[in-house]
Amino acid sequence: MFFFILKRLAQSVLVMAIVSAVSFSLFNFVGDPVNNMVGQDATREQRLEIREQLGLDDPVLTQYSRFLGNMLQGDFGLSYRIKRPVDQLIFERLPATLELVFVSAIIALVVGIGLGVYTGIRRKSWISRGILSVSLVGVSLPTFIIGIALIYIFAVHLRWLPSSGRSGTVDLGWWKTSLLTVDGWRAIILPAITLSLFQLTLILRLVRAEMLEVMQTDFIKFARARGLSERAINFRHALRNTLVPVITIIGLNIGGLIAFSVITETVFQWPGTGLMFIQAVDFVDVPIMAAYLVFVALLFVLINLVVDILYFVVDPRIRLGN
Amino acid sequence: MQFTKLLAVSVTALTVASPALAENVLRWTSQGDALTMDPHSQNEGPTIAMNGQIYESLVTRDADLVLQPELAESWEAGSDGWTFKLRQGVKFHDGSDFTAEDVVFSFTRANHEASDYKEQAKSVTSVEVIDDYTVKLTTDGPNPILPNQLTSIYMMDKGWAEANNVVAPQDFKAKEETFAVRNANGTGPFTLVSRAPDELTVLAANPDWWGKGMFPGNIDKIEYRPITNAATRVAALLSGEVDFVLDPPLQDVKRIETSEGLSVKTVAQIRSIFFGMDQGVDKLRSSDAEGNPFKDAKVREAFNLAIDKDAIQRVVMEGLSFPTGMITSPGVLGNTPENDASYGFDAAKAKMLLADAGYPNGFSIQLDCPNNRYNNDEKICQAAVAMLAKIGIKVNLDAIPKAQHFPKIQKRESDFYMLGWGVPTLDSHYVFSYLLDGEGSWNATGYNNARVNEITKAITTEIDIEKRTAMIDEAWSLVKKDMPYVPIHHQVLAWGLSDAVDIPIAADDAFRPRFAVMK
Amino acid sequence: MTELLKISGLDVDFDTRRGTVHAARGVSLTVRPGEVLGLVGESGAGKSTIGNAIVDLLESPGRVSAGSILFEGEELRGRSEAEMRRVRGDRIGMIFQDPQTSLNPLMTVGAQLVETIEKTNGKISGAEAENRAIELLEQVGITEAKARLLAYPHQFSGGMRQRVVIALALAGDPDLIIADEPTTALDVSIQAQILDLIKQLCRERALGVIIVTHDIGVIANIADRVAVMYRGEVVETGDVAQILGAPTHEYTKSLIAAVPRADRKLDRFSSVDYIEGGTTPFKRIDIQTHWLGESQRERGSGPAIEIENLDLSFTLQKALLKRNRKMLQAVDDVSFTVNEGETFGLVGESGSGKSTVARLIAGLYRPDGGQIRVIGQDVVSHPKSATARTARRALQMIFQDPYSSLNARMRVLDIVAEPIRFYRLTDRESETRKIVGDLLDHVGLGASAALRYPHEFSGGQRQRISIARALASRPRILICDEPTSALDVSVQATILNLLKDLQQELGLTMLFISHDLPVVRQMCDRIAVMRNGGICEVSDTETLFSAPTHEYSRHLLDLMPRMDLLGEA
Amino acid sequence: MSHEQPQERPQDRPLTRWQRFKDNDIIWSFLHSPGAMIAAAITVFSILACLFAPLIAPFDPFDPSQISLWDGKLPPAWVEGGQPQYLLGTDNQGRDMLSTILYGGRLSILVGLAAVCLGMVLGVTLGVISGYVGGVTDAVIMRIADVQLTIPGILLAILINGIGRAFLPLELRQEFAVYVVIIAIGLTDWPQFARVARGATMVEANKEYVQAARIIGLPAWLIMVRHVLPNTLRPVLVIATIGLALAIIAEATLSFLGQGIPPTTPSLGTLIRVGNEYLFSGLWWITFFPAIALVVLVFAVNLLGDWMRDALNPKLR
Repeated sequence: MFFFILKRLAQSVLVMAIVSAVSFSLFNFVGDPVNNMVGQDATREQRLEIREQLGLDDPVLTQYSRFLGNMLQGDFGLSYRIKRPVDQLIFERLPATLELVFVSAIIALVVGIGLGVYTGIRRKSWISRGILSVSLVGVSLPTFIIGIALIYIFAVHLRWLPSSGRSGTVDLGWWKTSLLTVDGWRAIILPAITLSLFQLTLILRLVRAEMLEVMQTDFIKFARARGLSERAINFRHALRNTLVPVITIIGLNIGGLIAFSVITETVFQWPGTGLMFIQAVDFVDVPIMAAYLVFVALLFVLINLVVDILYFVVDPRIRLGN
Repeated sequence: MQFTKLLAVSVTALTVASPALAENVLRWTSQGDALTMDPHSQNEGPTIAMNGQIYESLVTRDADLVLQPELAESWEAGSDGWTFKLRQGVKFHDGSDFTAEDVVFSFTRANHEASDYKEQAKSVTSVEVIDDYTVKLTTDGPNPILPNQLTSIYMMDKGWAEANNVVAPQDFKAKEETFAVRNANGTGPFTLVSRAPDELTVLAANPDWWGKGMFPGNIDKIEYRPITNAATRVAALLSGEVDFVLDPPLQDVKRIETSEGLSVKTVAQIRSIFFGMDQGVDKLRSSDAEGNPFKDAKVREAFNLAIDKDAIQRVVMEGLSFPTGMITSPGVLGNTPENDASYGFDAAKAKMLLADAGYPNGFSIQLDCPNNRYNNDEKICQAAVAMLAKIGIKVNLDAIPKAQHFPKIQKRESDFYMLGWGVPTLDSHYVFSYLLDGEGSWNATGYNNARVNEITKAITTEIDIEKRTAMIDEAWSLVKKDMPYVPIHHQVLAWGLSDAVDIPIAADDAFRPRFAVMK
Repeated sequence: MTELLKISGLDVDFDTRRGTVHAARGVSLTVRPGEVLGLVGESGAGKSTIGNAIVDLLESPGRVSAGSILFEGEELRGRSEAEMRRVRGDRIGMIFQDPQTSLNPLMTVGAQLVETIEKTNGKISGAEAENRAIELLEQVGITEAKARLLAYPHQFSGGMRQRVVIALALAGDPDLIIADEPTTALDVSIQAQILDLIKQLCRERALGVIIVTHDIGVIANIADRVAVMYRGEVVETGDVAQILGAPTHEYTKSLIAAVPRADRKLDRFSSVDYIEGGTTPFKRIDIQTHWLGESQRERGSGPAIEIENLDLSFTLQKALLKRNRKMLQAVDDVSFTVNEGETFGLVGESGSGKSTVARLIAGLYRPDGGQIRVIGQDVVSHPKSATARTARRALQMIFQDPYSSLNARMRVLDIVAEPIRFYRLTDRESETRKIVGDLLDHVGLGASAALRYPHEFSGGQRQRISIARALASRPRILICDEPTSALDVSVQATILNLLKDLQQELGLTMLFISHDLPVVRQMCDRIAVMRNGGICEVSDTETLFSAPTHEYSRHLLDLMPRMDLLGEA
Repeated sequence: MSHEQPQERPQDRPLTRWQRFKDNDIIWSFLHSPGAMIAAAITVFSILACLFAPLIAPFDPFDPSQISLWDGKLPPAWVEGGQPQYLLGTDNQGRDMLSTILYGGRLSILVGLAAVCLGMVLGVTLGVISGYVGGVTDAVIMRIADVQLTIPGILLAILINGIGRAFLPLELRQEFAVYVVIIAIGLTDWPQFARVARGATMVEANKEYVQAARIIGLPAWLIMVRHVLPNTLRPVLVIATIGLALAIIAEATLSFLGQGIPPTTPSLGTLIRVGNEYLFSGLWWITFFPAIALVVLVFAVNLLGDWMRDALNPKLR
């Protein structure tokens, strides 16, 4: 167990090193960083001074190690555009994104697995076929179209729910949550559904496929031959075995949620990190882009680490060795 | 079925919303958030607008853009500057008094190397304290329009700035954010309660404001939530989440007007939209034509005639624009009906002119266009592309965010570009010095007319208003003939409002909460 | 004695897109308590279908279309799913082929047992159920049963797992056990134990047992009575001695004749009409004048293969520290010599390293240490050298799995012609095609097979394609790695005959790898017995069978199915 | 043992190509699955309609000289105020919606196909090499894929696109916008293909026909190309079909975010982005028709991919 996690950690560190190198190179390749920092009318001397201050004339490796050092302390410098520390900006906006992703993940997992199991068991029923067809439409709908449609229907037309933004936040000091008030929940419903829909359908289809696959296995046949009840076969035997491969994919899917939160946050003006990223791209605000990249990679790596450990917990074959 | 019922119940429960507060809360939105709360750091629309609710300047304009006293009660011109009498008994939000020292400090700060307001403040060479409530602003020469230039130079508290180590605006060398970026201490009608950039900024009425009772406004609290996406912004108004949208897209104006409980206010804006053509370079960068066709006035005229400004007004702008023949709006000193008349639309003649100039088959060129700055900016450019195509000009459109567009113009790197120009001073000098003077910092056309340059210089010091106006007219006539630009239209401002609130619309697009009334 | 199960006139149909397949037609069987009925047949005979039909677990789209299944006097056909669920496990237990996949990998053995016990015994306390589970495990011969309850299936060996499966089948105290190929996936030594266990349980509990199998050896060991199935029909039923010793039906006769004899060596298996490809209607080529025969002229007289002190280990589990690594010594100091023109057998159970040795010789693996010389050439030190390559070309291999050993995306022509084209063994494409046609004729497929794809052929036919491909590079040495173990016994006989013929005609040297001692006895001149990567004994075939020197060889020979019931063919 | 193999079919003479084609399980399943046939019909129809847009479309929306601004914002022909020559109405620039959608769809499909091809070629090549060669090569390639997977595709596409635009000289930007989008999407796609191809390769490489080829003495590259590659293509094909749907969505999303194809030569995503601005003003057709076109297109491709996955999975048949 210990070595397993250690090995995973080592891999994660490697991945982070490469990602940080990529994000470091952003600084150097996307335009001249000095140009991005000074006004149009800065003199040549000023530019040289800044170059020197930033150490841009040092060898690349020195610069990279400095970047790494700063990064490890959470220091990504100041945003070119709003001149504030990037780490602060990210942490201010992190709760919004994480809460959105969290709620979406719950929706996607609960509904996705539930319907997946249903359609996997009742393979031939009309409801299953209906769900499957709808799910295929779900995979075919770009997130932004879903968002626009939901806003149009529920906010503009029916006026049930707010069209955008995050409201009803409660500041817990270290975390600004919108999950404690009715207003907050009202605001999160539409974006969360929008964000979850695509992943939900993916999970649904995956669970179903795995379920069907497991249903074909010998041990299910043997369980049948022992006369076990449908319930026991479906849930105790089939579902649990289905979950092993599903967990991996779910890890990736939660990562996908983080990625697609960029779109959802844009459509719903959700004040999270994704919205900040897309604005940063518009303004070529490299420090934010670089930090966001590292941050997303870190989340991904963490999620995958958790998934690996879950894997370990769920599957005795890995846990106990062969 | 039970589930459906449950869903319905829970949705109903959620929809019974809460804000039933007694106070008047104005929730509004526009496209962009202020970049910083530092009043001297960024000379940029939303930043000025936001800071203008907290900070105040010596002189301000009312909704009709007439100069009004704000922190100065009166002012008069002298031979080498202006003397301002300050309002007495004004307090900053932290309780300290506003005095002449603060004026001196604020001008010094606005003139600091890191300030973005140097252009407005630079003619003030020194500020003298006459007494606690009198200051003299010495200028580098006679400056007839100095008060016009001061409307966005906000006054800061010297003591607060020193205590918080923000005596200078944050500059690009800074490695850390300064205190003033997220904290504000002004004299204005509203105080900063909380600020989450790009998310939500909450302002509360300042109970100790000097102007209490002098203005009709009755807003207790302002919640500002920027919404970048235009459709989302309108959706917020339509769904009742905000009371006021500063910048609804024009195509939605009709929808807002016809919606129950919503209305639209429009006013001609002091901002003109036009295309610039670079006649300065010897070879156009993006064109397949030999040399620079724009050097030939016929080509410039052809461009002017090829663009159907009426079609743009009707279809692209939903009628919300005034087609024009000059690059500054009515209301600005120098705009005359003759010069304001459009060049008209005559594609056949344009084609002929091109042929005369030696381009019977036209040529190709890149049009640089912002996509997030002006009303329907990108769409106007697209329409122009189609119109120019009809006279054989193949236009490649590059529509990009303003942050990348403007540097191209300032660096004079664009052959053909869209620009809009507002005139906060309401005086043509602001247009000449930036856009028409051969050295003008936003003049990327390479237009360099000696007489225009001369007039630009002369009117800075000419105090005889009649003479000055005549000179301005002369310059505009020259420009009308030389056609360095293709004027399109003057923008019309449209604000979307809920019926619960009444806000006077102003041609400078500034939201003046002190006049806002909630019913 | 009353009949426990009486099946009469059973028809099972599978509706497929190519029409209805009658998997069983008019099948009638009876099983009495305390009796083991062997249901024997080759693949496609419909024997598993019968087992599944009894407990109504036919896979879609199978259905019972006629006949009756009387179990303890009650009709099972047409029962509802709920009623059948009470029959399954409670009254009829099933055992499947592969113990690796029959158990839920995520549940402990105890949990699976307890679950089944609770289902079949109605109200029972947890502790009672657990006691019963321990009891069951002990009955099937698992020691330390209490501790093993908490173990997961993967922590058991294959044989142990099959014991667990049997325990599960017994949990409901059924009257009838249907065992579908219960030992096919197991090694011979374990196979015998499991069969003994089943037989013992049958006797002790007076169970009725149906053993479904393709293996005549299993039948000979365990069955009291035998039903022989062929293409969905029961062609002959009788007691085991009669069926094996004096079969009456033509099919049974040919089937029995095709079983390799462990007790003596035959020249050829007698071909019987019932066997697919048993008679070769295609023309055979004259080796002396044919292109294929040219290689014979190069024939030398030294040893064809010499290996010395061969070592190879695999890493089972990687680890940073050496002591944490798990290694498997797959080949451990193996030396032997194969002489030109002889057939050399390598026998052993799975995991003994015999296939690995074959692959080492073929150059598919690189040894950790030791020497391999093919036709006198060192092929290890400089595997890419010209001499090593030439030597390797003289060596070809035939694999076990007829399905995966041919590239499904290539026509037979291209498969067989690949070595000819690659080495430019002919000058013209037309000649290549001619040779391929001849080869296919010669292996008994017919030249017209060239334009088809592998999936159009049956297992035995595919093995013939493999052989043709191997011959196409005119090898002097042929390595046959379990070439017939995936085939039905009758097909096996024809393939073995073909190999024998080819060896004689072409003077091939053959390295023959098999776990099946009777087959080895029929094929080989000399035999090496392998175990755990090492060689126990190398002897002449007849010496080995009559007087084995190594203890393990004796053990293996003892485990050979008793075939003394077989008559004289 | 359990599944009964029907008796051998008579094999008097080799089947013709067509017979073999029809007899193929996948084709058979296709001919007997109405969903798949409809999907294929829609896909083929949309692809053809889009590819031949220049021939079918009543107008050339990319030719600015054909556009008249005065015809802008006309509703579909059947709605009051619509004009018959503009069946689906016109957009805000006066472009015929039908033509714009056909041309836009063409661009979307081409971008999607090109991106998938790029991802596939790159991914399958690396995947097959990785799976066949193994060892250090495998480790390096798969670690790179891991890193790639760590950064979500759409983010990477935005990033590559942003960088591409910042990098490219102005005059090239317009011209290269499409290629930048293709590369951005294609590059984010390859690990998928690499993983699948690697997995399939590792399965295939252990199969005996590959060992037979090795024993014949074929060089590794030839074995990979001739033996392994064709046998890995089934799963790759499934991924490619689904990848095509995702790529079309990705392009639309990028364009919707304003990071993709510029509006002068709009793709479906760009059309939706532009149209979205008119959603509240009553000009529903500007966004509705492109959105429907996009969803139908992606849906058809997905349906095809879905069926293919089932058809190619022998266990579910």
